[in-house]
Amino acid sequence: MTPSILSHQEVVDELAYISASPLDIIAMLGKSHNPRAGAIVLFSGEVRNHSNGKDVIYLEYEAQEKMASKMMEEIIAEAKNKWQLTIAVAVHRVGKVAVCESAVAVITASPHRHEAFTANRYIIDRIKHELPIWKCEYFQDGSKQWGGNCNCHNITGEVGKHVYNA
Amino acid sequence: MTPSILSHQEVVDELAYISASPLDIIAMLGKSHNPRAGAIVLFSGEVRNHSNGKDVIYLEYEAQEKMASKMMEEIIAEAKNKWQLTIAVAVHRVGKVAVCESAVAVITASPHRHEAFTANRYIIDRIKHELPIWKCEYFQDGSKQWGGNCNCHNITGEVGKHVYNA
Amino acid sequence: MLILYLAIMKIQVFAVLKDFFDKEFELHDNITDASALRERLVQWNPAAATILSISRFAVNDEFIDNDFQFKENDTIYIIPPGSGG
Amino acid sequence: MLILYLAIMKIQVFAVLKDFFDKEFELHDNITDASALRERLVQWNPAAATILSISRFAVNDEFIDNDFQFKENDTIYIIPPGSGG
Repeated sequence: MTPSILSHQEVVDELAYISASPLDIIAMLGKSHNPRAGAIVLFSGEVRNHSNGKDVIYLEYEAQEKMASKMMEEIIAEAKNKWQLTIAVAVHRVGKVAVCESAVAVITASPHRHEAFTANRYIIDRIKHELPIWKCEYFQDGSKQWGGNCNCHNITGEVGKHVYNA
Repeated sequence: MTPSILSHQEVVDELAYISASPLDIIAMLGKSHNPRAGAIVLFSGEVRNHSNGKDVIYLEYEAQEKMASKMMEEIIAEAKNKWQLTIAVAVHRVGKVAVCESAVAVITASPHRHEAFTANRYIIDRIKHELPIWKCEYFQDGSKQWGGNCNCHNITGEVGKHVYNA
Repeated sequence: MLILYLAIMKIQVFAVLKDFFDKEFELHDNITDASALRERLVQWNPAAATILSISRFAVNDEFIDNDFQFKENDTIYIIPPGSGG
Repeated sequence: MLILYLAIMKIQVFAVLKDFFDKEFELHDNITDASALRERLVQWNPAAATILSISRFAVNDEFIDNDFQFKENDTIYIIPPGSGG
């Protein structure tokens, strides 16, 4: 393996918005310090053992990975610019994710806390509403269910238009 | 050392809202998983290398520790109850804190993300406005400055009454 | 004698749509835009009408409008509302 | 001959207040409430008037009101606005 391939690998790792292997939020947080950042916010969306009144064994996430990656990159760039973030990273799992594992993680950092909080919430809300990523819940009783698609179109009257809490 | 003293030590550690040693936010995050928690939010307030147009060497935090601990405990209990949090922990440093070190950390977890985000912001806002903890900035040029006391009384007309962004 | 030109479209569906259609299939049809494709798929499997009505279409990894004109050999992704996170 | 009873109050100040007063000191005075104590400290060091006007007082690790009546040997904490985090 030549050095140029190695450094390419590193670049790819930095840009890995969609991951088939477990998210190491500890390592992500460990890297997220910056002498200009006074506020760091980490969000981790983790798999619960209970959903729709049933016991969950695991989830399986599917994605249109190219589109999801590209949209994630755009959302992060927009947030970084809008709130002048020092750090903005996000990763979403695909494949089987066990209870208590992280399915999605977002880290934002900024000089003051308002921007880091607002941007983090903005990024995760857009990821959950807009990205072509879908979860399927597998239950103890042997059943499965494709998960809670967002119902924003009922409110906005237009598929692909979303409403957010924040 | 008897087993009973050891277990007392552990209890004290659990309740340590004010810490004279560096905050291990990695360890705090590592412990913050719960099969009922779908959303985990961590806030870390870290020391910046620049403040008021000057280069910062380090900060020093002073506290009325008994009051600060008690208020922290009450704020966390209130938030935990109000947003039905699965996890709510917070710790504030006292003493010298270096650039990039964490001065305060808050972790909240809940079944869904809105509660974890809102409660986390609520807890850190109250910590920053209300707790009897004070920072003193020490600058490269040899000067020092007691830090940005909150000016809420100018708006509310009453010392001890605060206004929050959230 | 009338000769119909039947274009080949590659279709890929995701998530719950796989309960209604094969994950990937080809359509030989004289359909030229997304609206017509949606109607064609509903005729094919009426049980998928609701989920198709709230799904979006994409070509070349970009969402397309209802009046987008397909080209020969386009791969069309049918994207139900997201449920990530 | 008039005999004034002078109570002993232990005072502890924090943060920027240490630039104006000793961190801990005793006051032998006939002051009985927080309002009077604040006025007494301003007389003593007028430069501290502003910070004292926005500081709160605490006894037994609880904030007190302006009309709180001190008892002999109370330790009074003078708490400027917080700047933690």
